[in-house]
Amino acid sequence: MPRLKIEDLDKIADQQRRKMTVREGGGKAKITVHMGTCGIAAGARNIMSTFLKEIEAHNAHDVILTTSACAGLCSREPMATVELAGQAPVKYVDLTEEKAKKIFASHVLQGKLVQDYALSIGSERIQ
Amino acid sequence: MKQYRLQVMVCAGTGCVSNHSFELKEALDREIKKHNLQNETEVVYTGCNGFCGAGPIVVVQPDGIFYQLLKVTDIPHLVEEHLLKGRPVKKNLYTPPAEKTPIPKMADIPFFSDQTLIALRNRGMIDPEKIDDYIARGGYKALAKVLTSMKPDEVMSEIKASGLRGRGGGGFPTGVKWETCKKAHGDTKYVICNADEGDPGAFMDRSIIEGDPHAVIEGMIIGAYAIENVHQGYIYVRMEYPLAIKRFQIAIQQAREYGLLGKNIFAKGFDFDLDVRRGAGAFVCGESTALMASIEGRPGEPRAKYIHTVEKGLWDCPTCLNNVETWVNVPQIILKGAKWFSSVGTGDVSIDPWGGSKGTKVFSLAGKVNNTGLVEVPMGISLGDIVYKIGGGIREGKKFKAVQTGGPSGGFIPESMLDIPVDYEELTKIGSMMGSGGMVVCDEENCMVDMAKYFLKFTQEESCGKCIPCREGTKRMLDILERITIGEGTEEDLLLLEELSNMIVESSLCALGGSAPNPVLTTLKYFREEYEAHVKNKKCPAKICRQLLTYTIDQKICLEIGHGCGVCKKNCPDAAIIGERKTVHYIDPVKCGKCGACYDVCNFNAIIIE
Amino acid sequence: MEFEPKIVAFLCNWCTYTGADLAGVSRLKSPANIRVIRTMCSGRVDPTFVMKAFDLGADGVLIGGCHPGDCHYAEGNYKTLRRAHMLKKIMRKYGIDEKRLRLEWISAAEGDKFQEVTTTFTETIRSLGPLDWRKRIGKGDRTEHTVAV
Amino acid sequence: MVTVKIDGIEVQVQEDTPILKAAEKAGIWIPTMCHSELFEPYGVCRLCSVEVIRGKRTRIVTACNYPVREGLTIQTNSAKIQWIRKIIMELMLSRWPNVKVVSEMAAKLGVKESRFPSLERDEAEDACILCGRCVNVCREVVQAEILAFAHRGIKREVVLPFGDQSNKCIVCGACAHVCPTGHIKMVVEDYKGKKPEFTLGVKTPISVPTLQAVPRVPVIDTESCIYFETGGCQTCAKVCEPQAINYKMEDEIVEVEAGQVLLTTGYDLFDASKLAQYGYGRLDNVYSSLDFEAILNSTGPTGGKVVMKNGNEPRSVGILHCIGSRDVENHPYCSRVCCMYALKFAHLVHDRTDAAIYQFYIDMRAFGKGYEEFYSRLLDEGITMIRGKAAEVVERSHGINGDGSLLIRCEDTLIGKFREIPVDMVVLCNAIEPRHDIEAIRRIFSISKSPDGFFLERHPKLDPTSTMSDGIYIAGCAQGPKDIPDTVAQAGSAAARILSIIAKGEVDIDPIRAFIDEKYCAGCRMCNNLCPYSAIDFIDDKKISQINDVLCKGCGTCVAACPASAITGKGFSDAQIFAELEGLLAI
Repeated sequence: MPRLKIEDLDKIADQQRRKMTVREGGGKAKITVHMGTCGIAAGARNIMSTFLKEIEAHNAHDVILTTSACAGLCSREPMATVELAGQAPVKYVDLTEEKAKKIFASHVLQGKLVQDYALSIGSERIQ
Repeated sequence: MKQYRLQVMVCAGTGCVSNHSFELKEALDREIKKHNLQNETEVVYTGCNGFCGAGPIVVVQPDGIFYQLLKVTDIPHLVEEHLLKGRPVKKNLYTPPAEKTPIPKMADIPFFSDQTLIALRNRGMIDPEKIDDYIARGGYKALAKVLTSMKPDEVMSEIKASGLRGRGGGGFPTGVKWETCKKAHGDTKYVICNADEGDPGAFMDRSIIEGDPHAVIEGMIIGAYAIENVHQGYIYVRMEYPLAIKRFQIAIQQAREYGLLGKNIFAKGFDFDLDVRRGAGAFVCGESTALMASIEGRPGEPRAKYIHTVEKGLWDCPTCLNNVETWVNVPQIILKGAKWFSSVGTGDVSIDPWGGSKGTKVFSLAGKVNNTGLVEVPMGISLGDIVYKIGGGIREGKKFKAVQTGGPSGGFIPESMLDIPVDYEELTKIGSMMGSGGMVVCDEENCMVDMAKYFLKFTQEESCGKCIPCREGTKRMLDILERITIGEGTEEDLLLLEELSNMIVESSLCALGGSAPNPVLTTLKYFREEYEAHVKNKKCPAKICRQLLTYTIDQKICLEIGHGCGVCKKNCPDAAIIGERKTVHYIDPVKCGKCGACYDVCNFNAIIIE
Repeated sequence: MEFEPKIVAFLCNWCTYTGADLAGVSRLKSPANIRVIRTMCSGRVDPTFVMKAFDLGADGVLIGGCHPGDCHYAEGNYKTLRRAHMLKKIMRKYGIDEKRLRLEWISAAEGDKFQEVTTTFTETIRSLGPLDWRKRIGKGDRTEHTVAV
Repeated sequence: MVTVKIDGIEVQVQEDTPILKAAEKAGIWIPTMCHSELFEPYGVCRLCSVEVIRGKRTRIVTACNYPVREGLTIQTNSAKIQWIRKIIMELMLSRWPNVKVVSEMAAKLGVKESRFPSLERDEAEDACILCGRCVNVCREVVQAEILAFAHRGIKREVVLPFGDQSNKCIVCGACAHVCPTGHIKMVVEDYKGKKPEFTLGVKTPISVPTLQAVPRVPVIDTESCIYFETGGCQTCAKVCEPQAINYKMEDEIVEVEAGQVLLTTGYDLFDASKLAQYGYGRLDNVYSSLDFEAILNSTGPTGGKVVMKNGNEPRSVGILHCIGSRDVENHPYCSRVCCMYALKFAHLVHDRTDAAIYQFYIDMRAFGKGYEEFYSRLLDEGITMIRGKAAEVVERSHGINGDGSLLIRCEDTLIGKFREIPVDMVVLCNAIEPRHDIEAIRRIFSISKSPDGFFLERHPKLDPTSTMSDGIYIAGCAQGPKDIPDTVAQAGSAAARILSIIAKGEVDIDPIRAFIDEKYCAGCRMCNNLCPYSAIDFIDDKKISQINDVLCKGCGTCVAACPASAITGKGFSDAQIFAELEGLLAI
């Protein structure tokens, strides 16, 4: 291993950032793929891998990808919720790999909501 | 670089390891592969999470789902449900006592949410065996800052201004200590990290080392830089902490490979290296002079400190010794500034370094509380908050009696003083001390005489035996306590105990002896009536001191429910139980050896203890 | 008249000569056949001296020196030892029985040894008979040893 | 210098002086138990606790190691201090009630008995009170680090490595010396397998080897001195005011150029243990003459008292003559001095004790002036003289296990009877024998030994002090056994001989030199290597060899070797020798 220079500290931190973002729970955006039995049957797994590939491709360290159970709207699966920091979550439905890519490029990275695929803004709260 | 969707953080602190967390990881890896999740899930070891009572602990990120008390058999279900399907497994979540719904997220559990993390900021976040993880969390940035933009004096004044005080127990202002060491004559100086944590029930140092060893190393490098003429440091770890020693050795190796230890650190012309020294586990070796003697290879015995170790310490060279927790605070103070640090805590340290307690303190919470484990709280928080909020109150809804702080050198604090803030001076004032941070909670079922005897027995056994007051005095104190607990104590004994305690405090060679009577003195002060009950009435109100109890048989239950079954008679080793089968049994109080066997075997709860 | 051998003894000044003196002081009787010549060191004994002595009518020659390692002149006696070997060869060539030359180490403290050596040597020579080397050379009889052997 | 106030008395002392010393200066007594001037203060007994007042702060510190600073006020005997000391003494009394130093100190501090019953009570009068003095002296002074504390707390004890006698222990006895209770004791045993030269008591490493020596300077025995074992101690250097102690001083070889040497190397005493029948080295109370001299010496181990190993005065003493001398198996010669010193012994024993004295002699040789008279006087004193060499000395077998007394068996030749004489003590008159290294010395000076092994004089009658080597003289027992008057006479004579040559200012040398006749020298250089003194050099210019007259000793080796007969030995020329031969053989 080489001796570190001071600027190397930032490089290492950068490389490790994604991991840390996942652990620290911060991050710019959070994508939740709903993966109940219904979701998986409808192809949620593919959607999830697509998002994961996109994250890697864009080196998007501050995007958290997570899964959840069935969102209740089984007919519109596969579904995903995108939540930008400080904004209300947006639910997308009837996803395909292309749609997922588009959502990632537009909503996650640029902050522009993709109206066409969106179901609703906001989410239910459990008391 | 590979990106994972999920991070499964397996706690690898000693507590969880002894509860099979290594096996958990193996099972996790196996199951993840089975479900073909290995490309999106990473299983990581972390340092201690502090909530050791709930171990083994696994936290699933990014959501921070906190699993407790896991078994290997729980893993297949957990992987399938949570990792694959995204549904947290309820039965393994934490449920607060007296509630029914579990709290899935770690951050929502009061044990964690009420803590303020400075020393433990990386806990559960990094793999302690990976230096890159530490750097990713801002590690070694403070060192870079110090070496590029700060003069040693500036570092010193920053530490002084922060009001950081020794976390090992004494609470000596760290900045003042560093400055004295810097001013001491000598071309060779040393820094030492005291990781010889010996208080029974205290494990914060171990936890920090196991979870974040690089933070200690970084703190020590900064300290060495500030004090100047320091090129060698030692970390004194007790042999009972093999994992801590291993983590330190790995961390030192990694830091050396990165050039963060050794010659010419960051090409700034500063040399410093570290070595681990293992202690053989004598409690007294936590005392600075004894510790240094031990490093030098001599018997670990303290010496008079009229000439301080900062002037003549290791090999008679000026030596700056600080506790693990103290060192860990240093990088954070440098990074975030003295003001940020001193904004937490009590008092004002801008004029008098002893004027207040700043920052946070890690306590290991043990005893009769619901949540036992490691907690980091801001200075100034009340003892009550620690016991009730973080600790979750007393187990089984029993009544609080006292909290013992500061380990065997500390004292017992009664309920009336629960609103006392955690502050060096405040605790000392009431006869206890901050100590290294042990905190044992006693409930109504604890006999205070017995508790005092327990702690005194520990110090008496751990006394090095060098000076007469500690060697002879503590043994005589223990003799008296022994007499009291078996009902042979007299009222004169109490006075004698008090006198002897005070004399030991005044005349012992080192702080171990000087503080050994504290548990006795505080219980005598706050719980004197319990002592008097033992001495005058020959009764133990908490029903702990066996020799003071009387065993009788409830005749009604014995005859009517048990029909004089005679099990007790068969099991009595002293043949003290009289009575034929199917008749009432009696206990002969003269013969009764008070062993309690009858109580244990009686199926009808007919034995009454008073 | 019984044959009385004439024996020439070259004695080193420091050891044997003094030893002889000690023998005298100690009242140890030595045969009168011994005629002593003092040399500073046995190493001074030139082989010609020995041959000359035989030539002049001596029946035997005794060289007395210090014990090896004890030489007053460090190593003169070693030279003597070498020369004695050589001398014996020459004597054989000339037909003289080599028993007629005897080299002995006698220290200053060994008066008794001096007595013993001189006595036994005299007896040896007596048994060998007169040498009369000059006469024999005159007669052309140069082979005493062949007669003797 | 700083000023401190101790119990109201102001004293001026150096800064950092321990309070204990400052108090001493002020004439104030502070009790101590573990303290010793020998090593750094240990500070464990806490008896020297005092109150130190500095500004508003009052602290309790130990006086032995607390360094004073300007303006300190010290209370050494306040009520609080008295209270602490009393409880310390109570704690000690409860554990070691019968140790003298403890009970005495307790009495001094007004403690009669302890209020603390103790399970660890040790009734022994010489119990170890764990003061650590032995451990500290072993570590700091002796630097052998043999003794150490083991175990913790109340189980603490002083131990040897692995609880066993260590071969690293140099048996210096420092621990026993500092032990305040007598718990550590010295047992006299053979040390490292070496038999002590005089098994008569303890001798310190620093001593004046011979009391009559001039100058009377003490020396350090490097074999027993702690410093030379471990590098520690150095107490002598600390206490020697003129700083005369020099550890670096080594045996050195001093080269002195001298024209003349007087050898007075003395004698060795015959080792009587070779004669097992006399029991020397095996039986207690069998002494050599030199041992007995030491006993008689008023500065010796017994202070001049004639006592046995058990400290009792002997009831009878046997003095055995001719041990190793007049003995064909060992030394045939007579050691000359024994008869007279044996009589002296008898006289002194008679003088100092009531013991019966027996002399076992072959012949009484009272040959000197006044000696015979002394012998007669001794006979009058009632000394029993038994003519006959003692055959053996045995332990008396009767009595319970023998009482250590001895039995001398001999034949009394005057009455022709075998006798057994019971005695308590036997003195052997060992033979005087040549020094063990006499052979080496002899070779250095090219001189001889006589058959008895002593140096040989040039002439036994005419020149008993000089030797065969010019300028080398001998005197005293190096030449042969003799008593003091004879030695003095011989040494005086030798000194006179030496002085006569010095006074003359020049040395006559024998004109016996070799000379090379240049005419005949062929320059073969045979002689060059032959010369034991390298006195012959080849002269390149002349192509001949030349003899250096000063170096030449005249041995003539070269003369004999020169093939050209170019070398002449002056005084021993070929011509001279031939002439001698002719003269000798003429008849």
